[in-house]
Amino acid sequence: MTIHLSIVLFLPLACGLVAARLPGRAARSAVLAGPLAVLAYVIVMLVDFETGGGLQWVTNDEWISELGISYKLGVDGLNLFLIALTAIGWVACTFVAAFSVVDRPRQFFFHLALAETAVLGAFMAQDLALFIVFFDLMLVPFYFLIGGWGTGERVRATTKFVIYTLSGSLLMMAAAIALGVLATPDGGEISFALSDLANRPVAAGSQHWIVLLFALAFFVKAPLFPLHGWIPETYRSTSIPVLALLSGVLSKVGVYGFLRIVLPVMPDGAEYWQELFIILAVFSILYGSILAFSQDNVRLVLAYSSIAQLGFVVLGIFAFEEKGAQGALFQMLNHGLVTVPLFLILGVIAARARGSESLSELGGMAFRAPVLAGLFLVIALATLAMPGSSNFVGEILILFGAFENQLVYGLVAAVGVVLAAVYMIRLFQGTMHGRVGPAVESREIDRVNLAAIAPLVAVIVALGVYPHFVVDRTESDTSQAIAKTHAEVSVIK
Amino acid sequence: MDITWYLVLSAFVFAIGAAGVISRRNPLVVLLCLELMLNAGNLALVAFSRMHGGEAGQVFALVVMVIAACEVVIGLGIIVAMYRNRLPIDVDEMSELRG
Amino acid sequence: MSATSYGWLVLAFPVAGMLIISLGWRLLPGRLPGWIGTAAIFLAFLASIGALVDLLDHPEEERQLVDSAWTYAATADFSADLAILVDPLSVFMCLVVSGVSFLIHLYSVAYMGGDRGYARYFAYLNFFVFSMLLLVLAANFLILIIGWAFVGAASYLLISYWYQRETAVRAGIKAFVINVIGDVALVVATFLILDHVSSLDFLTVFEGADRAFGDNDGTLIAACLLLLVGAFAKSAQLPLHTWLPDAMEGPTPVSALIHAATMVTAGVYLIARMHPLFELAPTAADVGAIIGCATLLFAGTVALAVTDLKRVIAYSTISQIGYMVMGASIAAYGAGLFHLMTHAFFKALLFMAAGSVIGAMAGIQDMDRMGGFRRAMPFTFITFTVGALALAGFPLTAGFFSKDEIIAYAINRGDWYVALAMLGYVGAFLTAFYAFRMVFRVFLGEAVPEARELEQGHLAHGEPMNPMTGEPEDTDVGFPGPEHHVAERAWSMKAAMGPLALLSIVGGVVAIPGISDILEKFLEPTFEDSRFHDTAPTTGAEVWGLVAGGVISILGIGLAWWVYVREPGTATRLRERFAWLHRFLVNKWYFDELYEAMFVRPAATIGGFSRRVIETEFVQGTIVGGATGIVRVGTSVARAVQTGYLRLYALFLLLGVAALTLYFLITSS
Amino acid sequence: MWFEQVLFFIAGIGALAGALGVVLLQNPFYSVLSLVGHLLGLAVLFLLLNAEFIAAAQVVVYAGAVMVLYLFVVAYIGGADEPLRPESGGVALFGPLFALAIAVELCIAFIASGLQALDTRGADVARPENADQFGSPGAIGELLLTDFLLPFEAASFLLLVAAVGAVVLARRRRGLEEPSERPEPPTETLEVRV
Repeated sequence: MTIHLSIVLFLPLACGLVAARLPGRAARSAVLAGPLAVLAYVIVMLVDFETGGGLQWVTNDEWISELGISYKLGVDGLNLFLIALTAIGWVACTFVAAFSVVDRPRQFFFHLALAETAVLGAFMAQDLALFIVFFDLMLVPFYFLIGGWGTGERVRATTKFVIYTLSGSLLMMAAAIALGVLATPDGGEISFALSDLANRPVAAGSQHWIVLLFALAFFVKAPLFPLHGWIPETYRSTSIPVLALLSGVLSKVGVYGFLRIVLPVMPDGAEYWQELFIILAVFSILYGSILAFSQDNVRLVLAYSSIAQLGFVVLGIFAFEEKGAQGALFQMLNHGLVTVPLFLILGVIAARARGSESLSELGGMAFRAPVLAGLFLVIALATLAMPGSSNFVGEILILFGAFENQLVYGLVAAVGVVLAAVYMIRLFQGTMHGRVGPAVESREIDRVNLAAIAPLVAVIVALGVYPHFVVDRTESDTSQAIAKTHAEVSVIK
Repeated sequence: MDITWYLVLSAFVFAIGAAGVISRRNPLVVLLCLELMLNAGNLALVAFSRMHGGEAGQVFALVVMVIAACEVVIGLGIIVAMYRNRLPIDVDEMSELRG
Repeated sequence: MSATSYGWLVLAFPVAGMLIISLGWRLLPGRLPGWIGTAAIFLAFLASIGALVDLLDHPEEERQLVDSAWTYAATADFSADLAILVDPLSVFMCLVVSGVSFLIHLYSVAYMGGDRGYARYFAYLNFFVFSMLLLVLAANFLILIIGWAFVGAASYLLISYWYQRETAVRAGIKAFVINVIGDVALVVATFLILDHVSSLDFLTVFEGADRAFGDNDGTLIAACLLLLVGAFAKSAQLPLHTWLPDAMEGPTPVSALIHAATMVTAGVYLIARMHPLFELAPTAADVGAIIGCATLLFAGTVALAVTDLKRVIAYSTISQIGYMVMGASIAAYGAGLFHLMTHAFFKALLFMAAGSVIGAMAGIQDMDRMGGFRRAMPFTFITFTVGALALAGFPLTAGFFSKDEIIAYAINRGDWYVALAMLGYVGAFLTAFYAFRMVFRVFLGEAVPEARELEQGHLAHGEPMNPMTGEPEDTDVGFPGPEHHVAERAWSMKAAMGPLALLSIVGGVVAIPGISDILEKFLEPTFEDSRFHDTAPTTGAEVWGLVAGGVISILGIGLAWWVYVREPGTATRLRERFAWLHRFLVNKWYFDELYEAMFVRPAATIGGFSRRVIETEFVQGTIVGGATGIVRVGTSVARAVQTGYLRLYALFLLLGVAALTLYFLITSS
Repeated sequence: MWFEQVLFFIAGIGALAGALGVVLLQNPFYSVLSLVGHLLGLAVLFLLLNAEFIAAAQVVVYAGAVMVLYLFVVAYIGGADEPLRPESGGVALFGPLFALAIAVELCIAFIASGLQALDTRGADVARPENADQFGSPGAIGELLLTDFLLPFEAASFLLLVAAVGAVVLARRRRGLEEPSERPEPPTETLEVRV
């Protein structure tokens, strides 16, 4: 029983509240203090983490005892690196935002801080009800951040975003309540703690529809085809630091839910839908990739590319195979680590092209901005899962996991790897290479963005050199997460 | 007399009051009809109180009277305010809350 | 120091060079980045020699050393270390790669002197060398794939080096995508092997392969064919060859190093490295041999017709790699690798000399506009001719021994392999012809203005043009830079070409039938487990093969002399007489057009279709529209109920009460 | 016992007639008077049910005070006749129909109820002489100040609030403000520049 996780969890919110009361200059440092402190804490956790030690730094308090809801937080291999990703992403994006012109900065940073608390909470929660509380809480700050500080059709985007996410999470809430009630044995106390739920299997028939409802919420968040309708507007009209977090970190919460909740608690339901989800994942990979290379708007290229990437993650999870799940978890971290700097770079690019984000108007920016081009190159290569990057390790594990039992789907997904090369190289060349675009003014990256992006690139490179750092720490918990599922070996094998 | 008779009477009074609330358009008369429905309730309360032989039902009836008085005061206040503002005294005209 | 320590040093020097140049480019003045890069590769070469010396100290059976730095990634049955394998094969490759790379770095120091991206160029080049060395030193499949993809990336970066050229950018993406196809094939092959052998380490896999797979096992054939796809993508074999001619958009030293001497031969290395697998799956090996043979003929015919100087050499590269792939696939490993080495020498030399000529032409690459450079650039003329002789397999040059040894092995296998050998001789004839077509058209004949100017000691300063599109070149980042002063002026270029010319002539001494077998002896520890180990052709047969090869080569050269020097109009007459054939060859057998129609355009169509139809109609229309439609219908119902009429509300209330009462009545009775 | 029965029927018919009068009479003034009659009838019924205090309160407070208030208001606003014209639409048709349905349902419920006590005259409420009789002011008052103190206080507080509310509502003031005079909420253009 420790209080550490609660401190990490509520530090950003506290700093956000403090910053909202402070005058301009001091507010900036207060705003940065929260994420930085969280990052420092997380680094200590990374060092201190006991590999294979199960759930650590557990906080378990009664919260609403009548409903069996407890305030239970904990860290294990499943969420350790996602928490780290959250910490890193928020530091980078808050940093960039703190040094740029923001309207109503206090409210903006307060919402940003609240969002960090919510995301951390969703990752740390070890109680289903608590998870749902934080899952829905994430929506609140992002609703304001997109609606209040977006551009263009922000109202429409916000409406769509909220309706999509909310309908997903409401269905999930209903499913969660049903799960809690159905799992309660006769005369037993109801409990939403995941460790209890895992030991109280629900009848297979109920698991089927409960898993489906959970999956709806998670697929909307990810997003996966065909639940990605909110993507284009939201990506087009969200401001860059917020979008970086939305795409880089938030999208992982849903798929993380599969590993944390669905597979350990409802293995039968997960098996029932395995084939469908794998087909959806594979289709998302192809569909997202194809759309990504036919888009002109740079944001949309990344939007659709993340559909494809998340498709890989879902494929890995539903392969029900150790390598696949391991790779999926790793790939969540990797995708977040590349997406955040990618969006920051897009912001830098747009600032050098009079705000234009159209590939047909961009180009030739590398000329006077070699550092920018170099950073972009490293990130772009990592994004397309260049062997030697940690993304490659994630992707190869996913593919191997998929090949193991679902060879055909795996092979189709492998085509997605080639397509990823096409759209990422196209994006890189379209902005950096070729003739100088009509609106482009080639200028080197500014110090603020450099200071935000360079450490991220360093982390990407470091993980590429030593990916086992992550794989080692996550291995035992991932195999635990999928231990109850049995893969159905497809016919062609 | 059996308690049933009182209750049946109360049911009919209640129904008459309800029909009046729906079919009359003068807010004053609508308020009167609400009084009818409340009184029907009162009658039933008192009848049940007699049946049980405890006075709690009668206390309830008293409380209902108080509420009826309050409702009358507010309702009449609204009607007077409407009249002052030269609004038509007709419940069908008061439909600004249309969705 | 042990051989593996030297192995790590081989990798460390290029990395250090790359890091110093790329992080410190702002601080390094003038040509210092070039010298740093060159020094790094030279040190890597020295370390390779160190590894060689140390390896030779070991007894023969202990010449396969593995050393692991740390666990790269391990989960479930997937386990790979960051490990290197130092054995004769990898040391041989290291020597060739670092040696040729060093000379080409040296050449580049001067050749790229006027370019604005000088430091970037050397950072990329060092990165390439590191990747190539990683590829050849890899001790397991994962590290091999990493090196494999890194060289692809380096090649991409260097092809698109002059990134404001549209053609360079397009060529870059083409090369990259085809290379990624190869990577994916390797990944799938790796899975098939891992699935059966449960290991990624080469030595463990090779040992366990016979137990895990039956003879000509279906899975193994699939795995080997996938390995071949990977090899073909990298080595530009049919049908994945289309990127290599386009890759000539890169600077000429890059063409020399990556797209001739080292990277493109990685496929041959792969087949040689995987020989225990290929020997278990002879069907796959036969496929490799046939495709290698087909490629050497195909590329040879195209090289006859193309007039772009660098592209002729590029097609000749494809053709020569066809020989190597054929050799490696018919178990003539030593011969294949021998040819790999000699080819690295003479092809790098040819490209360097061609670069010299192109520099003198201010960037023009079309042979139709060249001629008479013999007197203007005597050193280039000599070196180019030496390279062409070696390429043509002129007796006693390096290429003479290596190419004919492959053919001798093919004859020795008997059966239908003899047909391959005969086709190999046809290819050799074509090779001799087009090699000297270049020599005669560029260096002999009437001197063009640029050549005459150069004889006076001036450099031509024409309007720089893009050789592909003929558009004016953006000299800010494009060749030949704002000022060019190449054309064999700089000593470092000569210093690089000289040794290569020498090696192109005498490089054959390491394996002359009946006289020396240094190379085969050295490589033996790697290949001694081969089942064809004892079936080498006899010295007598090899000598006969050499005689035949020499005659064919001289015939080819003679024909070229007759067509281009003796009767200069012959080529034009032939072109007019066989116009359809010429068009077919000039258009490279229409492969580009075929792929355009088969893959590129359908992909674009699907993309457009997805965007216009699926995305708007289905996702936005049906799903989003359906959801909002339900909401809209729901709200309109709710709105219709909310009339604002008090009495209606009362009516609903009453209805509800009545219904509830009824419900209770019914349920209670 | 016939006396009680006769009294019940007279009072019951009076109450019903009064109720019908409230609904059916066109002039609000007569409606109010008819309600007074209804209330008096109810008061008699309360007496029959041994609820003396309620009956008294009914007559004094309800029929006396509250109805006077009604009459004042009717006189003030000039209760115009409201024609009971047949209306189009469902309200006129379904209103009485549903009301009738409820009455029928309730009757069925009462008559078919399993409550045995319904068919009696009620529990024995005889008490010793010296104690407060059932439904007497003393008994009710004791209850109000002991068991039901909180509802009692709440009711009085409610009355107070209602009184204040009535004053606020009826006080003279300017008419409703024109909507156009309200200031528009400022619309802000917001964006994050990076």
